[in-house]
Amino acid sequence: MTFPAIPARNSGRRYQSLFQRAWQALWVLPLPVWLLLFFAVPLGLLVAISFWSVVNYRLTPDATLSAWRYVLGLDFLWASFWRSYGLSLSSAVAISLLAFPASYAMAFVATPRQRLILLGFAIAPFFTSYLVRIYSWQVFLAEGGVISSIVQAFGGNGESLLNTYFALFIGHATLALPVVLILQTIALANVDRTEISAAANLGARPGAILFRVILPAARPGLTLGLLFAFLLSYAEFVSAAYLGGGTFQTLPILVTDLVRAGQQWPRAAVVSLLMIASLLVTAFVTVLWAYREKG
Amino acid sequence: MTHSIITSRRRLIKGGLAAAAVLASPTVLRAQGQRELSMLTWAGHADPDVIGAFEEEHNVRIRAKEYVGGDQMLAQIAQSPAGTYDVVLADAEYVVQLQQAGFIEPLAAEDYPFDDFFPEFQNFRGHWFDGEPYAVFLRFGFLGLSHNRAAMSEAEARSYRSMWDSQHEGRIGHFDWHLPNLGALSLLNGNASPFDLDEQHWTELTDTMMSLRPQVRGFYDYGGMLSALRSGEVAAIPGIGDWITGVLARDGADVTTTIPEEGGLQWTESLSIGAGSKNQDLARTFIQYMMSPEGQVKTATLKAYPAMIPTKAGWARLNDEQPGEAQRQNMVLNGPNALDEIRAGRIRLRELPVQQSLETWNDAWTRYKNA
Amino acid sequence: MPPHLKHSLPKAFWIAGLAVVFLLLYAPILSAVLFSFSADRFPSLNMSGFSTEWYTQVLTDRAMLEALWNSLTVAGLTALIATALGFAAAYADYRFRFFGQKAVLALALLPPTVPLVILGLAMLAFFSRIGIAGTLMAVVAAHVVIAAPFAMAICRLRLAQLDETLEIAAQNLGAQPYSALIRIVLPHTLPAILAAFLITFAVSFDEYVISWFTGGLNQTIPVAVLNTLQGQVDPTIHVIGTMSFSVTLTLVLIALAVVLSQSGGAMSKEETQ
Amino acid sequence: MTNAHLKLDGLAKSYGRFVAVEEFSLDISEGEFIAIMGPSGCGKTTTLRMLAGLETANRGQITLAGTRIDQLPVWERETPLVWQSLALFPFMTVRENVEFGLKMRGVSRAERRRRADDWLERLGISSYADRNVARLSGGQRQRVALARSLVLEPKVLLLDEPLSALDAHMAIKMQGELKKLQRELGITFVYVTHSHSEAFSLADRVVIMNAGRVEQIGSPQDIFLRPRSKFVAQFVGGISLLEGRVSDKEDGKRFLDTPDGKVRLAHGAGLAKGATADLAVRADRISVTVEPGWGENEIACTLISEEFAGAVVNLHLETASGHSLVAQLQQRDLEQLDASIGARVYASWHPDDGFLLESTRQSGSSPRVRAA
Repeated sequence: MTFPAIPARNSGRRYQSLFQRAWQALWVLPLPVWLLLFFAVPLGLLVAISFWSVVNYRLTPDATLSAWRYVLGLDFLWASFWRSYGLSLSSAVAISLLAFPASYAMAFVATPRQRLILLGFAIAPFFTSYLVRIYSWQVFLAEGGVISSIVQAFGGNGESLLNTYFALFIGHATLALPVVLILQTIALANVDRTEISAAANLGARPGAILFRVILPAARPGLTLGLLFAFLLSYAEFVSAAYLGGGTFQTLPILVTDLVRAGQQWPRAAVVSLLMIASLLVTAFVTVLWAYREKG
Repeated sequence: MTHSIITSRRRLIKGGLAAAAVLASPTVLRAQGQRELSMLTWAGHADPDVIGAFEEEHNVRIRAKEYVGGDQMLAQIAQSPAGTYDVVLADAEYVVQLQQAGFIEPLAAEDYPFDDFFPEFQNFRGHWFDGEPYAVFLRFGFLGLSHNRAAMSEAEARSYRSMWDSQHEGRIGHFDWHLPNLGALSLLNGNASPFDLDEQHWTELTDTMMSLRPQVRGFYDYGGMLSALRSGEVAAIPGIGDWITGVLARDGADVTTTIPEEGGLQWTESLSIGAGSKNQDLARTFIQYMMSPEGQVKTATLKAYPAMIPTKAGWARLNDEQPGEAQRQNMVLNGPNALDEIRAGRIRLRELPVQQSLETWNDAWTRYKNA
Repeated sequence: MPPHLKHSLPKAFWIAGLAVVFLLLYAPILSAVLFSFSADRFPSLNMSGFSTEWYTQVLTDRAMLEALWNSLTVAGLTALIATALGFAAAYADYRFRFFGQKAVLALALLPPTVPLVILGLAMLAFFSRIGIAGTLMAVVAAHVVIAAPFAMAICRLRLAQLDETLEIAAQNLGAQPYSALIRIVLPHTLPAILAAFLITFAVSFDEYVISWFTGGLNQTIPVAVLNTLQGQVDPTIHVIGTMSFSVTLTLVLIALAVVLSQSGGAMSKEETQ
Repeated sequence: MTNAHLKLDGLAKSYGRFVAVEEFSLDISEGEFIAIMGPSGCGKTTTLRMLAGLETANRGQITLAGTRIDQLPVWERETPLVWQSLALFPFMTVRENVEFGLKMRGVSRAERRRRADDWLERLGISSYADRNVARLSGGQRQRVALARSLVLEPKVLLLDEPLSALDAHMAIKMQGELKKLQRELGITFVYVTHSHSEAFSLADRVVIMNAGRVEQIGSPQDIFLRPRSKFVAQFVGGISLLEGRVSDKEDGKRFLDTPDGKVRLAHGAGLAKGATADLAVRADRISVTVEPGWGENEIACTLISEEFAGAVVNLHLETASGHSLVAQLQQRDLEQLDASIGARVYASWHPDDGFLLESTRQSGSSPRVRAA
């Protein structure tokens, strides 16, 4: 004999699941709702604006492809695109390479305590106005500035470094270096120490340990650092204008240029959408690659 | 500008206390029954030196939205609710665009001292529509060839042609805006009306521009031009004027602006009342203040960038109070002055292209930069 | 630490690396500090004298002080909201499996890819239509969009290190979900929450494009810097840079002191390995 | 069993198309020690989690002391769990960990402290009360986990492989303590493990699960001596299985035809001629000789390996058809056997020591076993 089944309290189960749903929704919903309201809607508006027209210098709702036709018909559009892409990609690679030895030192050489101190000081400049820092670089890079004076003292010609790729790179590095340092250091610090020891135990030389154990193990984090440096450099226009002297015609500069033709925001919107699309593709491919399983 | 340490320290402490007071009681400050006047303006015009006296006299608080480009200004006013901005300060070219888009109110001619204007400025082009003024001419300046004297002499600067000299290769800078650059080169091409070009002259102009491209160092904004010209990194910049070199000269840099033989351009900044403003009376009072001799002197000597002024009374007051500056800006009352240049026909107004669309000019400029 | 860990990269490399990186990070700041005391309007190597003129100018400029107040308000609110939203999203991703989970993550990571000039205009257009354009609240709403993803990423990384059974174990011992969250998840995530607050604060405090478009008459510090840079170049820019760096440095030093003084627990784990 | 204290009735759980637990019914009396065992992925932990409320059953119900509890959320069930990972709260001291559940139930501070200290004392860890749990040894942590659950004085304690993190020596010591505690407290224990020794030495009844199904429920002896299915026989180990067909009766005796020859069955009741059947023989009942002719059931084998297990030796044999057999010998007997690896030997047993697996008798029907 068994206990008679106690009738299921349906209301009880429903109450419980309602409570759980509400509790879950409390955590799941806030960010998406905020983003939908204050980001997705403006973004949708941006898409809409790309189909609007400009009448008497006034942005007017419309359904025309003229902005798309105009922008896609620009003969220098793709040159600008690839220049932008190439510049930010090379900056991202250079910044990652530049940051790596320092990240390595923070992850492997420094004690956790020293690492914390170094990271603290690496992040501190991030809080100081980016505009101010870019403006300050001019003093170093200009003719008669710090760097050219030093070069001159050693018998060089002391040319200004402004309006060169080097200046642009300095600007990108100013923006992205702290982020890359943090991501790389975390990635390296999380590499399993026993794997490294095992490799050393099996006779791997330092170089082999670096290239065959550490780099592959830290790949996702290192790639994310690269991606962030790329994202930041790609959308950057202050250092392109101030340090690059407007000589490097990148897409963000094209965006501001297009607006100057009498409120041509629809065209600027088209270029922006192209930028967003290319960034998304890049980010997607990079993330796939970063987390790709071997074999 | 160097102060003795003691006075500056005292001022610093005073400043610190003031800072603490403001930070501690921001709401108190706003609750003194003051009226507020909002202004959309180029940077520097809301400097306390300029508007402080007006604010005090009328117990009004001027809140300025400073913009860094006419197109941003238009976008800001277009996307903000009507009546957001009571006073709008804009370049004359943009007055036309503001009026066409319906962003500014018509003014009453009798409210402003147009009679006191030098005759050249009385019925200023692009400010009057159907006999009604939409903007009051506040200040102006000349655009020519600005140069670092160490790199390019005044004699050289008498022609825009010098920019093509091999010794200035990679040493020519540009202000990154198509209108003044194309205008200056149009003058070089000998176009009497530099912005009113038929197809053939327009093609010639773009050809001239393209031939200059190898000489170009960079395309700058305000701050960039200051440092580039000051350090001699660029020898010369066409289509700008005393609004850059005057600032640098005041600080002791060896730079100046020369109006070449081929002629120069005139830039103009004007004041308007924003469409739908709820403080039109106050806005009118403010514009009247800026047009008064006192306001005129203040705007002529604006810290951000100096300029010439259109009223006779303003000239008189400037000569009275700051003869040196009047001299420097060539606004002397007795004897040859800046107006002679206009009267001699060497100065043309910077304006919107007549036969081509604005976007055609902008495209040409973007193409030039990308070349 | 075993020697083979240290020397996979030659010593010269990482010493040079550290030197170059910190030089790059600090050169502009040192220059800002130096020229903030210059008597000259334009920075130049042969400075004509020392002056605190520019500090006086910044500290007595009412517009600047209001900008500072605005910036603190906006950055403070942004950091508060963005951290709360970011933590909620990170916790939701950590704790629950729900429909559209990947979509939410993708949506959160999208904002950094949109050029700010155009996002600023789109937001201004949108905010005007809902009637909040030109208010500080509009700036906060926009800043939360760009800052919250950072907060989410930081909190999520920290949560990944939390044994999932702990929270359920607490519930199993009778803790209500909110109670388990407060007693188990929050103490663990607290360092990340603080870090997220600081980072989002900094992101908002340094943003000028969106602030310019959506802030209307309410100017923030970076907008004031931008205006100075575009219309009235003088060393007040350096003064603002110096002042904000001093505050940051103080905060970083305090944070380091706090963390280092109680680094017995979490940090020692690695040291003993 | 009418006085079931904890009753699981038809519990089922699946994740999408994967069936974790197919149907689980079991009545547990008060103070009983139940061990659930099986290979990993068999559903034993899922069952435990359904008891604790960490998983919601798709079907079925759970009753504790006459009250239905399967609809209660985790935090309202009085079924504390001792986790495999222990799940001690790392940022709390030992005492704070132990007091946690009481605090959640609103017990006053003084009372909490008294009861926590009582249990810390009882488990011999009071000297660590103010220590951070991260700085304890495995055995100490284990005791904290137990104290944390027992301080709540639950009617049922759930344990999920609680000793798996301990070294063998400590695990055996804790086994003894656990059994003692359970006897003293009279609490029902539901204990999930994959260790035979833990299950057989601790439990009153053992539940063997496989692939979401219950294979057998019974006392340790029952399961050890009478595995009902091939799976249980193999899982329990030490049993040799021979597959074959039931042959004709000869002299009233039944035989099984295997590929390695004919062996006699003890009882032949209910077996039809030609039916397939699994014969099981326990290792300790098999004798190994070098010469044939020692027993009634005898199969020629090759000696594959010897495995020393303390006082006894397991001999692994292989028949001509490739079947494996295991024989357990005393050390002394091995010395007398005098056979080297690879030698030909003969395995034999008494017919009464072989038994047919229950599942073969029900061939055709589902092998599922329902608990009584």
